[in-house]
Amino acid sequence: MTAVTYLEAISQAIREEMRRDESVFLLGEDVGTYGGAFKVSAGFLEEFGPERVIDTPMSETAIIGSAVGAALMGMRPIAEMQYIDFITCGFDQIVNMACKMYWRSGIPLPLVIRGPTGGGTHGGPFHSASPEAWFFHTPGIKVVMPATTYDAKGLLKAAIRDNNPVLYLEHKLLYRLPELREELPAEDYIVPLGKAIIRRYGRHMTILTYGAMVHQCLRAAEQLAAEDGLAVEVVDLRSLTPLDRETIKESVKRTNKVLIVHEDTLTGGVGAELAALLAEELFDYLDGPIMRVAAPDAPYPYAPSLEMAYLPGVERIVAVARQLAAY
Amino acid sequence: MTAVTYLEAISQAIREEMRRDESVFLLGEDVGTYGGAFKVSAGFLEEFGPERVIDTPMSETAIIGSAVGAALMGMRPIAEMQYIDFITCGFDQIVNMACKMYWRSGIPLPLVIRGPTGGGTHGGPFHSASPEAWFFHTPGIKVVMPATTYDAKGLLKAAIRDNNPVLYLEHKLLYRLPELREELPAEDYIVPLGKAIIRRYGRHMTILTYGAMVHQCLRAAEQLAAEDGLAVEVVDLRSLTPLDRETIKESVKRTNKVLIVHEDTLTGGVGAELAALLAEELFDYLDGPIMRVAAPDAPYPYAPSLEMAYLPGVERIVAVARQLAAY
Amino acid sequence: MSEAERANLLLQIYYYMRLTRAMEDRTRTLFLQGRIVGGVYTAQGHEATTVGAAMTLRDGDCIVPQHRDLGMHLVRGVSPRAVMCQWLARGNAPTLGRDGQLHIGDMHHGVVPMISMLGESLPVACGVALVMKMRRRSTIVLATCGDGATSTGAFHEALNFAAVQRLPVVFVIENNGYAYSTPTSKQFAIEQLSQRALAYGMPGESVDGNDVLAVMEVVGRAVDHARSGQGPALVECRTFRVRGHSEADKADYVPSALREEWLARDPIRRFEEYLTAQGLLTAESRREIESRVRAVVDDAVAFAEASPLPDPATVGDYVFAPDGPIAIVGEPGATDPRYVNALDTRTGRPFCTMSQVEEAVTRL
Amino acid sequence: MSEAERANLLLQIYYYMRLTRAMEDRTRTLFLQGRIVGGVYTAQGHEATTVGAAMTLRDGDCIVPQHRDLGMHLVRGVSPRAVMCQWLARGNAPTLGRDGQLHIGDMHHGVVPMISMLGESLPVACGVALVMKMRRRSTIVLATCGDGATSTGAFHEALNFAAVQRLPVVFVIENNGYAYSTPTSKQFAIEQLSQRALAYGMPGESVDGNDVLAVMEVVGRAVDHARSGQGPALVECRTFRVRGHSEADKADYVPSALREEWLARDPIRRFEEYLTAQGLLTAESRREIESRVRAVVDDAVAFAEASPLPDPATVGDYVFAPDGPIAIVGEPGATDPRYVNALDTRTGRPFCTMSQVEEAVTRL
Ligand SMILES: Cc1ncc(C[n+]2csc(CCOP(=O)(O)OP(=O)(O)O)c2C)c(N)n1
Ligand SMILES: Cc1ncc(C[n+]2csc(CCOP(=O)(O)OP(=O)(O)O)c2C)c(N)n1
Ligand SMILES: [Mg+2]
Ligand SMILES: [Mg+2]
Repeated sequence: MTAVTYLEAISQAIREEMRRDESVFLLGEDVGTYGGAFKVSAGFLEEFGPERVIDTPMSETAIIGSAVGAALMGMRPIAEMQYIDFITCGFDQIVNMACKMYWRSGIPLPLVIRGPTGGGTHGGPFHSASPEAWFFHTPGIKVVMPATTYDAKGLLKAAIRDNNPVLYLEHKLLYRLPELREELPAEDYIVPLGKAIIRRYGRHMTILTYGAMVHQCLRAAEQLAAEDGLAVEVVDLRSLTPLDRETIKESVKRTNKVLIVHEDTLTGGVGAELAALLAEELFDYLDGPIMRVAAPDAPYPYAPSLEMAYLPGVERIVAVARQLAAY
Repeated sequence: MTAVTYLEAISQAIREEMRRDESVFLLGEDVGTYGGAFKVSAGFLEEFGPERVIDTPMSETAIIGSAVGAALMGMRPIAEMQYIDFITCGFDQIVNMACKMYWRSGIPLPLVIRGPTGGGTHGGPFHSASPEAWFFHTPGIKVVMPATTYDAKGLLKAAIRDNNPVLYLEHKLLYRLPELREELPAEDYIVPLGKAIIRRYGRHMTILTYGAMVHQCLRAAEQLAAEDGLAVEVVDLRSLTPLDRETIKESVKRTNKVLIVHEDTLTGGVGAELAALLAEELFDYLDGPIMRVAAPDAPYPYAPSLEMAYLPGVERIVAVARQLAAY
Repeated sequence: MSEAERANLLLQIYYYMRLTRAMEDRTRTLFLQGRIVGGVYTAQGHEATTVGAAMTLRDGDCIVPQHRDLGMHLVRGVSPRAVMCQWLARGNAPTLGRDGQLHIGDMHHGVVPMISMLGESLPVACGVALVMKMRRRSTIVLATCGDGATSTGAFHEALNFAAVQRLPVVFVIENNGYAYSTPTSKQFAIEQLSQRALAYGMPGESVDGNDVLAVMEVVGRAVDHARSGQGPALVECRTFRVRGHSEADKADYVPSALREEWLARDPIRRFEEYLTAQGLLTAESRREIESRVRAVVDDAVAFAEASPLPDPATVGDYVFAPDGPIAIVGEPGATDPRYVNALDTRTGRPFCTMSQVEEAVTRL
Repeated sequence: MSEAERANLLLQIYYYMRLTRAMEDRTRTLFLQGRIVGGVYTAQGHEATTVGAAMTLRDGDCIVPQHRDLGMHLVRGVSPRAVMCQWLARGNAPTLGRDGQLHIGDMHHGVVPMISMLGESLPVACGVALVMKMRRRSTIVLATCGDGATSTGAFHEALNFAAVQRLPVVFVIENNGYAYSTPTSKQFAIEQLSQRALAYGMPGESVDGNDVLAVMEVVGRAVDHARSGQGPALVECRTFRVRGHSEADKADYVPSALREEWLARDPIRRFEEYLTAQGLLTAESRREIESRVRAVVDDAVAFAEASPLPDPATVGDYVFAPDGPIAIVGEPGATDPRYVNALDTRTGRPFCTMSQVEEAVTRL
């Protein structure tokens, strides 16, 4: 068995689910002949034919709307956004049509919307989106964001098998990262939605994070251990909705200090809710302010020099963690 | 001079700005002949003619997009969403076209998007939206939400004169509320964007709120004063972006306890950011957990019995405030 | 079809048109009495279009109706009781009081629930049709929208996608002259909305939407086209909204001569005259139908009024569907209760938009 | 126009076509050298369409270009230096390094900055045209999109709104056979995209997009129509994307015979042959133009490479525009520096997309 990339894990998850279940199919721009802008579905058209791997016109509303219609019929469509940024062109279908369907009608909507998220790839303001906060705030859709190759596959399989709309956000910076190559189990597995994982244990503080930032935080934790003797716990949320409040709270009860890190912009981001949750429910356990590291409240910039300054990095995480530790 | 309603204040603001400045114009569905679904622009067509009061087809993307184009030309368009719920159909124009324009190009975009927001009017899941959190999280757009008749006029005038996209959220429950009738100054005035106001002073706790909930909170504060002898301070944020962090922090420094109330759903709402801000910057001042009262994480329901249970009301606010006071 | 069968069919059509009108008249009364809160949309004058279009369908077909399509719901077997429970926001309404109006559906009976964002149902119709095509069915989807909704981006994306994929879907535009207060002259710059078909490469026809037999013929042709695997078709039914946009709208922006003109073309009266002239409708059969209609409406209202209000304690519930297997709708065994989409898992009971539970009262 | 004027004009067109090609060739080299990061879109084969369409415009007109419209930018006076600063993401680029590619604009020179969401510029074009109509100007807007973008809801809403409002806007579709890897057969089910005009009640024509004079004639006709106050018009320019979608795309999904066929119709070579046959282009004038083109491109690249990178300390800046008066663009005095939109308030300097600052080098 060979170690595969994060991207291959995604590809495997879809392929295996399509083999396992005839109700699973894929639609989106350039997913067929081309195999997807990032080649996630390379070879799928040949294997599954044009009815299960559908090249659509450039019509995000039609893509998501058709997926909703198919899900109403009991199929399990996977709608690809070529870049997740374009999800804004199908926004109404998600927040008004899909998110409220089961609640209103009792008809389940087993539907996955997925696409490449995040920055670090010089994509500029329209190809680097972290759209999770909009949907995290919208009841009726699950939101997941894998940080590892194992999770990429397991969470996607769980998303496909879920009976609700799931927004599956894959981080394009991780797609082919050599360090993320992993040997995956030969047997079928899922990573359940709604379960965080502690990537590193420590008693001095908890870092709550998700997506590509998990790796920055782990690096920061190592540096803090080596240089400051700090034992930093790193919690990878994996799912934003449902949010694993238990794991979060248990960790903070042990460490009593919290740093929240995300790539998305600060104000009104997912980190705000994490802080609010803890400031409300764990007030007595907190031995210091709840700190956040996130992108500034500005659109995502193109020039590499700006991009570097925009993205939270190890240096900033370490600096803020030191402040918090010293509190 | 007679006391006018919240709705009339909105109407006055637009009319006066259109008289004052030929670059101001209004477009949207049924704003002309009909005078708007809620009659905000009744009589405007007669006064300003069809080129400045434009009845559009049912095309939210074209409405907002055209407003962007006109703003690029230096006009000050006001785009009406018939109900703010339909803003989801023009979402991309706002978050990608409008919000990033000045930042990318240096071209200012003096543009107001406004519409009836909120619940309590039996509008059901598609006519009761509180969409502020999506835009609060999106850099490049200001977001305001008046709670009083005076502010409705003053904030709208400030929004129209602002050189940026402004989302002006009028609460339709307040439109014709007799208690909100107010005599307005004869002279021109604005309420500056980004300034909160303390509606009621008190030293035992701060309630942070905005929109129609201001009135629920004031009623709760009165009850808490009468029944519990508690002096509750009520801060009406008025603007969400820019957020008046100063006023918020000064109040909390004095009261040391915070309750946040909004009509929008809880998770990832504006209240989360308020809590996060305080948990980070005012940790030492807090004498108790930061509590939140908001709608449950579910879509907005239609049946009056459900609607009553869904909306935060005086009873719940009082109950939570008592818990907090007793902490 | 034999003479007798034809006579029967025509009377059935007449019954549904009358039932639709009567249900809406009663709904209006309930609204005026303050017993329905929120917006009430009715469709006096649309009955030939809604009933006629729906009469062209078969078992397994699916409708994707909009806010004025009560006639379609009724023809396709949606229960008048369910409709009245919905209007009165009862706890046993199809949406359990979560949503209002005709925002109801049930896939096992081929009805897709609409949302208020008009136009947005059309891409969903494509998805349903896509599955029919994948599963090699000979069923079709009938999706409607108003003249107003043709201006939405969703309309365009749906019609284009349906054409490219040759989906079995018929798009029916109910052009009733206005979108709220906005006349068609402020909505589009073409004569007939069926011309939109030219932009997609599908057949398009316009028809007098107040002539039920003409509607059946033209929509029927489009349905045959779609059913035969040749892809989508577009039909514009030209009718008129003779009342306000909602029951709260006096609609004084509509020139009264125009309204009068269309009132004179009332589709039910026209069909009555036709049936009478053909000797198919007698004073007696008319009385009989009227009393049946009244019984159904009375029953529906009584049932709804006796129904419980939603339980406020459930206000945070039903946001997510439970785990478990999902059936492909329309396949054998799809209503086996082990499937999460076989029964309404919110209540554990069958989906309640359909009339078989009350067959005796409501079916012909 | 005199013979000499005509000859001059034709050589000017030729110059712009060559300049466009040469700028893109150089851009590709920079990309291959790793000096441009992110996606690079070029438009070999589009030059007759982009240059020809833009040549029909006058002062005060406005373009709303998309990602392959470098030719339009250049004809309308956008500076090659600005373009190269943009590609190289310099701190003095029109977007100050915030955005890449041709996402640049300057309203005082009639260029609306695009975003990546294709189709979404078209409603914006309507807004610009609306202002021209309100201000009783005889100027027009030329807005473009690809075949792919015609499938977006924004396309539909914009064309319909323009038609209803009779806006002075010309929509040019650059049908280059593909949207990324998706051939037109998977995008729409009609023969010619100009048929879309029938759905809106505006004139529509298709033209050979590789024949610059034909493009000028047909787009010119549409521009005249719009300028005369008769409302919008649609033109489909039929061309081909002979390279990949981006420079990172090998495009092996394009049948090579098809690509060869279109390569043989290269618009620049065709125009060269025409000019040569007409005796307007000699070996000498061609050399002269080539050296001018090369000088401009060299200058632009040198200028850009010598330009500073954006200052990382500014990463949170420029999210909101400052207070102050705003001028209506195109009115007398609109560039008075007291207006917030007269100068680029991010830098306090004039907007930097336009070439007057470097006239000597770049203008004919
Ligand atoms: C996307 C969207 N925008 C705005 C509205 C508000 N609205 C409700 S009904 C209506 C007019 C609908 O006109 P039409 O489609 O012709 O249907 P009709 O009511 O005439 O049957 C409008 C603008 C809406 N429902 N959906
Ligand atoms: C709304 C939207 N969806 C998806 C994309 C991703 N995308 C970038 S270019 C492209 C194809 C564009 O095709 P076309 O409009 O024909 O322009 P061309 O590149 O052929 O000139 C796609 C799908 C996008 N830019 N915008
Ligand atoms: Mg209508
Ligand atoms: Mg193309």
